[in-house]
Amino acid sequence: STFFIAAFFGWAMTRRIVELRLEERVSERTRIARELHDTLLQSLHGLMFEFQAARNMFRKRPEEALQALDSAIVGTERAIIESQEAIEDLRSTATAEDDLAQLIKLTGENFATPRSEDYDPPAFGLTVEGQQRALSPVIRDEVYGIARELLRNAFRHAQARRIEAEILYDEYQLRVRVRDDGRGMDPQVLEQGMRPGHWGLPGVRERAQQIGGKLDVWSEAGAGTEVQLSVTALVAYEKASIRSRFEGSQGAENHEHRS
Amino acid sequence: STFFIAAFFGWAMTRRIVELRLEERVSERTRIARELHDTLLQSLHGLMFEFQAARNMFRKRPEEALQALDSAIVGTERAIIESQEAIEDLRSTATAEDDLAQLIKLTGENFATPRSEDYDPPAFGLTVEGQQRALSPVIRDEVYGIARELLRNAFRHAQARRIEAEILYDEYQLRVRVRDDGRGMDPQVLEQGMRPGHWGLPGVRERAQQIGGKLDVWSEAGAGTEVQLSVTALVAYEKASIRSRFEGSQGAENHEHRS
Amino acid sequence: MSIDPSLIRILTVDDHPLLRKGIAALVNAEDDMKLVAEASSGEQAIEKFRAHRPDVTLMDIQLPGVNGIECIIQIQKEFPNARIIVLTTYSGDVQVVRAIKAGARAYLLKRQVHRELLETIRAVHAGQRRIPQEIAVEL
Ligand SMILES: Nc1ncnc2c1ncn2[C@@H]1O[C@H](COP(=O)(O)OP(=O)(O)OP(=O)(O)O)[C@@H](O)[C@H]1O
Ligand SMILES: Nc1ncnc2c1ncn2[C@@H]1O[C@H](COP(=O)(O)OP(=O)(O)OP(=O)(O)O)[C@@H](O)[C@H]1O
Ligand SMILES: [K+]
Ligand SMILES: [Mg+2]
Ligand SMILES: [Mg+2]
Ligand SMILES: [Mg+2]
Repeated sequence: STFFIAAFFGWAMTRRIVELRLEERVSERTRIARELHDTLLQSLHGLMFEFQAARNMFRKRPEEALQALDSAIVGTERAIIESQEAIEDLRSTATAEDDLAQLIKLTGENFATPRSEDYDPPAFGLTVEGQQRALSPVIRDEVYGIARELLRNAFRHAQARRIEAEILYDEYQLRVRVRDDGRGMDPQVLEQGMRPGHWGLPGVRERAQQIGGKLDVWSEAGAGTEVQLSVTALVAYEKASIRSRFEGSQGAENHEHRS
Repeated sequence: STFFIAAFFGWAMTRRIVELRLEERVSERTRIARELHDTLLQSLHGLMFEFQAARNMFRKRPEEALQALDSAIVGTERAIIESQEAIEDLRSTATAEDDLAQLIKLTGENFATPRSEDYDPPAFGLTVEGQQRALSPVIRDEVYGIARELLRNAFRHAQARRIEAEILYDEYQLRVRVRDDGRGMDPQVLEQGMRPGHWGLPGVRERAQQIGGKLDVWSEAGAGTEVQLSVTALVAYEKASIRSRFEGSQGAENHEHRS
Repeated sequence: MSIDPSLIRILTVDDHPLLRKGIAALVNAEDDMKLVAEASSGEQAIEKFRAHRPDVTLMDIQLPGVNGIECIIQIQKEFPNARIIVLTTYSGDVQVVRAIKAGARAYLLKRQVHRELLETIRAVHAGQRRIPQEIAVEL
């Protein structure tokens, strides 16, 4: 019967571990599901409307119908490429080589590109301070995920003239800041930490929590918003970059970059 | 120095836990990539062909073009509903009620339905052996995902006359087999386990690995292909179905089905 | 070039460009309708409404910034005769009830839009409401 108890406990533990892992999967799943929802599904809807338009004009205005059909086919091709890219992206997270600064820069510049004549987007700038360190890839992804949402929010909601991102590599912490000179966050949202039904900020907090990071939000009506993420060096930087601290290196210099 | 050791160990543990959780999230991304590949992307490809067909017939055979367009629009509606359901599923794991046999049967029959006059699809059959047990919902989803891709591949690539699926519920394992009497897998693909740029088979292997399942592939030129998935009972069957083993039940019978 | 006064003049509000493009194609294919403006956020919707005074507005509930509901409330306050149709992705969206309370005249699931939008636009333009039974009961 000892055997049975052991077997039972072993099984219960295994089960609990499996459950924990599943919880983790579920939260990641929900997050990605939201992103997919926002993009692919809406594209599919839009394409269907276009095909329906072609169908409606088919008899009376065949030339226009043909044009609508062609444009929808091109749209579908693009949607296929986009979803193939989404698949590649999902598969190759944690293997991508791009560095954090590069990712943030591209994202900010993309948001700052004018899309239509009647909308003049805010200017964007990135500064990097301290000696750049290799980030562990998963940390890079999470930090980038946070920065991307903060930038998206600043471009969408702040009505700012200028939006800035800052990356600070220091010995004890990695810090990333996103700030704008816009109208400031709605005080109620600031207090509650979220706007009901909107998942950007809760997502930011979840990501920060996942990597044991600290978030500080500062915002004032008419003066703008600044959010800072700090992640301790031990978690943020690649193992190799940390080990040097246990190997008697005294200075702040980073030996790995030479080897 | 005791303090330092403790701090170091504490940190090492925390780091390991964070890493485990992150690994899990990374693999979840891969999982979602698989879902996308298996659902939305396949639909988009299919729709594309239909719309393109409508476009090609537009001038010369307008009536047929109109029919193709209508059928493609209905197909898009279905794809939208499917991807909404997929997203809902991602949001709430384990809510579907359908059982594995039913899901596999519908999928196989769907693939075996003739789509055009000049293509006569292979016949499909499903057999179920052993006393059916309740599967844990996540397992059901993963096993179904595997079977679906294997069936799709058999219908697409095997040039078979007949395709069969088999589900075996036994006391120690759940087994699922998909076999065809077609031309067999390209030996190079068989050896490498994948065709570069194609993600169906890698997805199948990953799903199997996630649930600790075992995959056996057998294939011979001109004779066909068979793939078997085995999942141990402890993982595959619902808690209640397993606990009976600790409660002194001797026979292979499953008491839960009575209560 | 002056616009034919018998045309139903339409504003679409949605943050997704392909969706707006699809609706534009549907609406412009009709002889009795014209798309006069598009907006991709709540703030922009209010601006465009003031500038164009559309006969019918198609409004996505999920919008960045000022969301669809707040946007309907503001527009209705300023223009009590505004005729707004709300669009939503999921059935059972609790926000739909709030949108109708805020003054929306009709509601459509995005997956019904291609079949029912044009008829719904005409009905709402003619002064009707299109509110499903389940929701009417809740009000
Ligand atoms: N930089 C900012 N300036 C002003 N307001 C902001 C800023 N960032 C966020 N907000 C406010 O906080 C709210 C919540 O942000 P959150 O990212 O959670 O949702 P969202 O951006 O509205 O929608 P989504 O779910 O698509 O991200 C926003 O709706 C906005 O009102
Ligand atoms: N039952 C089968 N009979 C013959 N060949 C097969 C069979 N199943 C798979 N194959 C071969 O294995 C290859 C890889 O399969 P895989 O599912 O990974 O990719 P695919 O089906 O070509 O594309 P997709 O990425 O859309 O799934 C196929 O291209 C095909 O050549
Ligand atoms: K028109
Ligand atoms: Mg946001
Ligand atoms: Mg395949
Ligand atoms: Mg939207």
